Amino acid sequence: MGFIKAKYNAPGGVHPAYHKDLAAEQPIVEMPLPASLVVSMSQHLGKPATPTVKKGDSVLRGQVIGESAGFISAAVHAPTSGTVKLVAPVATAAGPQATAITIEPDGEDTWVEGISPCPNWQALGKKEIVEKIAAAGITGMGGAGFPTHVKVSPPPETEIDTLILNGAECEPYLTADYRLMVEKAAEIWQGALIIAKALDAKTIYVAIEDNKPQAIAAMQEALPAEAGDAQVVELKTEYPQGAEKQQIFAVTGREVPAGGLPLNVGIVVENVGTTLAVWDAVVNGRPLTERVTTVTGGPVAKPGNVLARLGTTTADMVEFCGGTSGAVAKIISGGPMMGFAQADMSGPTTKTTSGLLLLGPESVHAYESMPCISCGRCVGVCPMNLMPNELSQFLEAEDYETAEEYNVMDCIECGCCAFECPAHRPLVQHMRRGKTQVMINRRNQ
Amino acid sequence: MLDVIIALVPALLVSVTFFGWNALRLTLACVITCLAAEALSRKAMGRNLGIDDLSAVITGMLLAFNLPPTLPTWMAVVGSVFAIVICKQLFGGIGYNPFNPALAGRVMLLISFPVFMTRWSEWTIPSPIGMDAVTSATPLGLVKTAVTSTGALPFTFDGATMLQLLVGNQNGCIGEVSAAALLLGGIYLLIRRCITWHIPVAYLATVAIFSGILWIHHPQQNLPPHFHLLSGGLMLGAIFMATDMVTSPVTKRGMLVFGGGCGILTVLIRKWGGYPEGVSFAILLMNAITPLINRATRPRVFGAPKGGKKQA
Amino acid sequence: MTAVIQTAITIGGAGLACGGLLALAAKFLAVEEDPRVEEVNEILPGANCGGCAYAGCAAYAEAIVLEGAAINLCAPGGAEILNKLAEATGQTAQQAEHKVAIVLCGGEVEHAPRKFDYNGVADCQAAHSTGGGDKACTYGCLGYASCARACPVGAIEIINGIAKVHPDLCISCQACVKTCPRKLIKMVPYARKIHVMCSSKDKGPAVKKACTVGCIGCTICTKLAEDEAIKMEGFLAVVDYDKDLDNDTVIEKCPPNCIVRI
Amino acid sequence: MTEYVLLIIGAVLVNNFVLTRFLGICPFLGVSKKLPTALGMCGAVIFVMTSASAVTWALQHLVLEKLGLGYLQTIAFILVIASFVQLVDIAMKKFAPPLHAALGIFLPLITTNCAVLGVSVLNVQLKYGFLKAVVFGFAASLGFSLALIIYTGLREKIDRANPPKAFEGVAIALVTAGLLSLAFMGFAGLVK
Repeated sequence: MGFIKAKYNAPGGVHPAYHKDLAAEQPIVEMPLPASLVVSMSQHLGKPATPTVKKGDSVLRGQVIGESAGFISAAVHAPTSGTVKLVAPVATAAGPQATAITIEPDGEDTWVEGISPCPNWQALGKKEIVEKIAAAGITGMGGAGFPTHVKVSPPPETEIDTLILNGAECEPYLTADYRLMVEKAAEIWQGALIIAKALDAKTIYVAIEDNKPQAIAAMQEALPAEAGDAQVVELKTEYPQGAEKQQIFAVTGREVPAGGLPLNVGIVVENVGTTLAVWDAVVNGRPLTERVTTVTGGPVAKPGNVLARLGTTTADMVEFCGGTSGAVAKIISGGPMMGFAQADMSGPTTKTTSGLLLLGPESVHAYESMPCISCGRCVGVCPMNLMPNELSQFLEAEDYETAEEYNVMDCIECGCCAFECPAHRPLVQHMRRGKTQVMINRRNQ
Repeated sequence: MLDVIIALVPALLVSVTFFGWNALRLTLACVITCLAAEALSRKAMGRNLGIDDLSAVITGMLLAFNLPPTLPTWMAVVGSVFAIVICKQLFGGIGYNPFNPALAGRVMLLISFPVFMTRWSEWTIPSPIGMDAVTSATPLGLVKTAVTSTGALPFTFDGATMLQLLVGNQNGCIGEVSAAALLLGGIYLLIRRCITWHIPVAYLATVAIFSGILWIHHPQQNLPPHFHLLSGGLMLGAIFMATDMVTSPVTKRGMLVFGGGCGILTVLIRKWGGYPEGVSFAILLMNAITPLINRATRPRVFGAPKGGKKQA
Repeated sequence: MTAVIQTAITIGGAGLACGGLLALAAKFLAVEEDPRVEEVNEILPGANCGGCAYAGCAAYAEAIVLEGAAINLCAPGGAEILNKLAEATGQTAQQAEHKVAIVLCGGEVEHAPRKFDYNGVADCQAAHSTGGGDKACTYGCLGYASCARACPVGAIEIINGIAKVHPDLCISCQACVKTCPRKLIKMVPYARKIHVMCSSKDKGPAVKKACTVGCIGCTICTKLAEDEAIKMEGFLAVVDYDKDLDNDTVIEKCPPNCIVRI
Repeated sequence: MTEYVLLIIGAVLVNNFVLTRFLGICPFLGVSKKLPTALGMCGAVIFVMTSASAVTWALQHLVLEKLGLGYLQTIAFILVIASFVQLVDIAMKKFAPPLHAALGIFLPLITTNCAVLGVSVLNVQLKYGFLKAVVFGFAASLGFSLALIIYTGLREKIDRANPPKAFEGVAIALVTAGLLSLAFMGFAGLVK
């Protein structure tokens, strides 16, 4: 009942060593308040929020400290009560600078007033649900960080019939979503029903890879009656099953048009973490101030899944997990395939930090990239059916028009080609460089 | 790259057993010259040495396998220098050359030194009537001269001759004589995933079908398909030369088209061309067409309209 | 004698026939085109360098004739092309000042440490978008030679870690200005020789951590330079190139000696 | 009929005008940057070569030989070819301006293209009848187009190569053309 195997499988895909065993069995542990929190204004896709507090102000937990600055943007709330120490630019995980508010917690963790829980959310209309989500500053927590209130209120003429909960978590090492599904299955289903109501979606699917049997069992068991013919869909374990377009195809067989959005085929995909945050926002009325992040990797003494306030620095998180045992050669915010390497441990976690990965010297290699010998392995594994070998040679010769002709804009930067390339060519960086330049050229035209 | 060298060892052993010191002499000359040429040209171009990727060794061995046993050493050296310097390093080293260096080297030698490149040692054909005919031409050479002059086949292709071709007791270039040794190497490469089956299978199938049609249409003037499969440089070309990743298409469909094209051209040249053996020319011509094949067989982008333009 | 006549008649006849055919074709398939555009296009150097911000000389010619674009935008052309353009279009010729490009960053390898070792594509835009660039200073020149590759005349060279423009080679086509992801390259008058080699907007202490020759905003130079030739923009000293600045005390007195004469 | 087929195979594969007779090399090198431009060039060359070989044959046999002015052959041929090229130039400017801009200087260059003049002179030397001359002209232009299309595919690959400084640009293009003609020598003897 409520369980099917995925009938389709997207093209390409690779099987990296998953190393999930490091943190998979560790239950979610709440982290006490650290010494200081660095809350970045750019925790989402779109324009960074504009700060509404200045140095010296005292704030309460859940108080808006950054207003949404436009349609595609999201509000930022104080993760705890305390005083604002500094408002200054800080590097985000991806690299560019964004203003960040440093708060020194006062330890009381008092909530701002005006938190209005609403247990029987069924009485709420679609508009109220979207407003509550927007007020809570919920964004996609899988990694992209697209503001959820925008995703949940598609343009009127589009007709959404299916909601897919993305529980694939195909990125190696990361187990945050897995633990959420095992421990909070019922609440996630409630969140799903809320989103489905906002979208008028008829069927709900939960897509989980078959290397997470307990998660499948937990979600199947917690399936509520009012979810109707909702199904838990078991996907073949393959990276990148978690990519939106590939997951939609695997679950429903529909192909999102290249350059288009999932809503063009009547589907919205929402991460299980985001769904839980929606439940928390609508039912408990609490804005998004904390999230579960997997802190894992060889050098981490006690890898685990940590429920930490937004803005906790990497150093504090690693300290909470027993500090580092052995040399650290690389610090990655996110997973090894799509995460961003960090220069040091000072970076704060944000709404989109699903993992903090520390790698020892033995698993970090600096390669000298060789010319491409057209072996075609990257063409075989590209989930978007592109030709990474030709694209990387065009981009190496700085020929951006032909790269655009060969669909560089459809690249989802999943990293399969670079993972597979025997000549260790920086393929994903070529694609990213190409996409930036094509967008610059389009703007200059 | 090491796997390719291991796959070539069986053919090397067979060639040493049949042609003795000549085979060793040529192979060593080619390999050493290729390595030296690559090292010197990389230094001259101020690039990293890069000979540790063993691609020069493979080019040397493959070029040697395409040479007749009695070829003077200096010609082998000239061929190797041409293959490495002109056909590969001039384009910027591994990965940039449009043509297979070993093949281009062999074709250059064939056209520059036609006499030396077509002088073979003795071998006997065990004819069914008991009288072994001694000749100094390759099976294909014999067929070409006989068919063009007398219009009849020079020998009947029966079990005994087939076994000869399989084992390698025949005339020809040092590496191409034994089909069995080459097939052994090919299977090793398939297991080690250095090559995919698409090009060799497509190539051999097209040759078999095309020569089969000719054979059925005109049995007196054409030899059966399995003769064409086992003779000349086909096995060496299909398994080792055509599957060179740098100069062959990237997509699976492209590889099938490439193999088919090579097959048609090989039989075309063997049947009507001026040269007895068409494998080298066929593969070189298909190398030239590979960029167009790559362009034509691009996979449909995920999400692009079916059957429509490739991009959205 | 008859052979000469015969030749003349034959070839002359064939020529006349072809000429007639072409005349007919030219009439029926005529494509109207403004002759002045062709004339202006002839005057322009034809380097298609884009310095005039048009897609090439032909596009600039059309812009001049049809849209009345300014005629002094052709930097490589210099004075004599400007005068010819003035005659052709009947406009007055005011000489545009000869400007050259300069990279406002002095943070060479030994002055500006790197915060992580970057093992990716050797391109400034690629390095800049990987973790915000591998240089400790988030404003400084990364030295991956994107501007050098973009320069049509090879006037830019990477000298121990940062890009340097040779003023005499620069044809002021501004290709490098567009390429630099950190917008460090400015067009400055050729005559001006003294420059503040820094573009960092950070405060003094932050700059000191990132680079030993960065401008720490101590404002000494603004006081020494006569009639405000150097002004402070936030914590960064910026030269006002309209004013002629030529005193060496500014160079000696700058604590991190960030001001140089090129 | 087979005689014409053999003639076409002979002109396209065996003695290809560009790769074996080495005629018409400058448009071959100049236009082979991008495939669309190359295809445009093939169209122009096919039209000009076929019609030029027809008209030059007529001019030679009906006019020059009748009047004993055989020695005027080259001038007369160039005159006719030039006017055909001018005709194509005007027509293309009217109907396909982007292609006309892309071809640029290489379109009028067909006038002095030795392949076009070559086919006209060969028609006369080999004493072909009218129909044979036209078929030979058409076959020669097909050979030119085949070589140009294959070569354009190669050029797009080697433009991305990084040869040593001295060999960048046309030098490496000529080396590739040499290797391509080496491959085409395989067709030698295909047609007696």
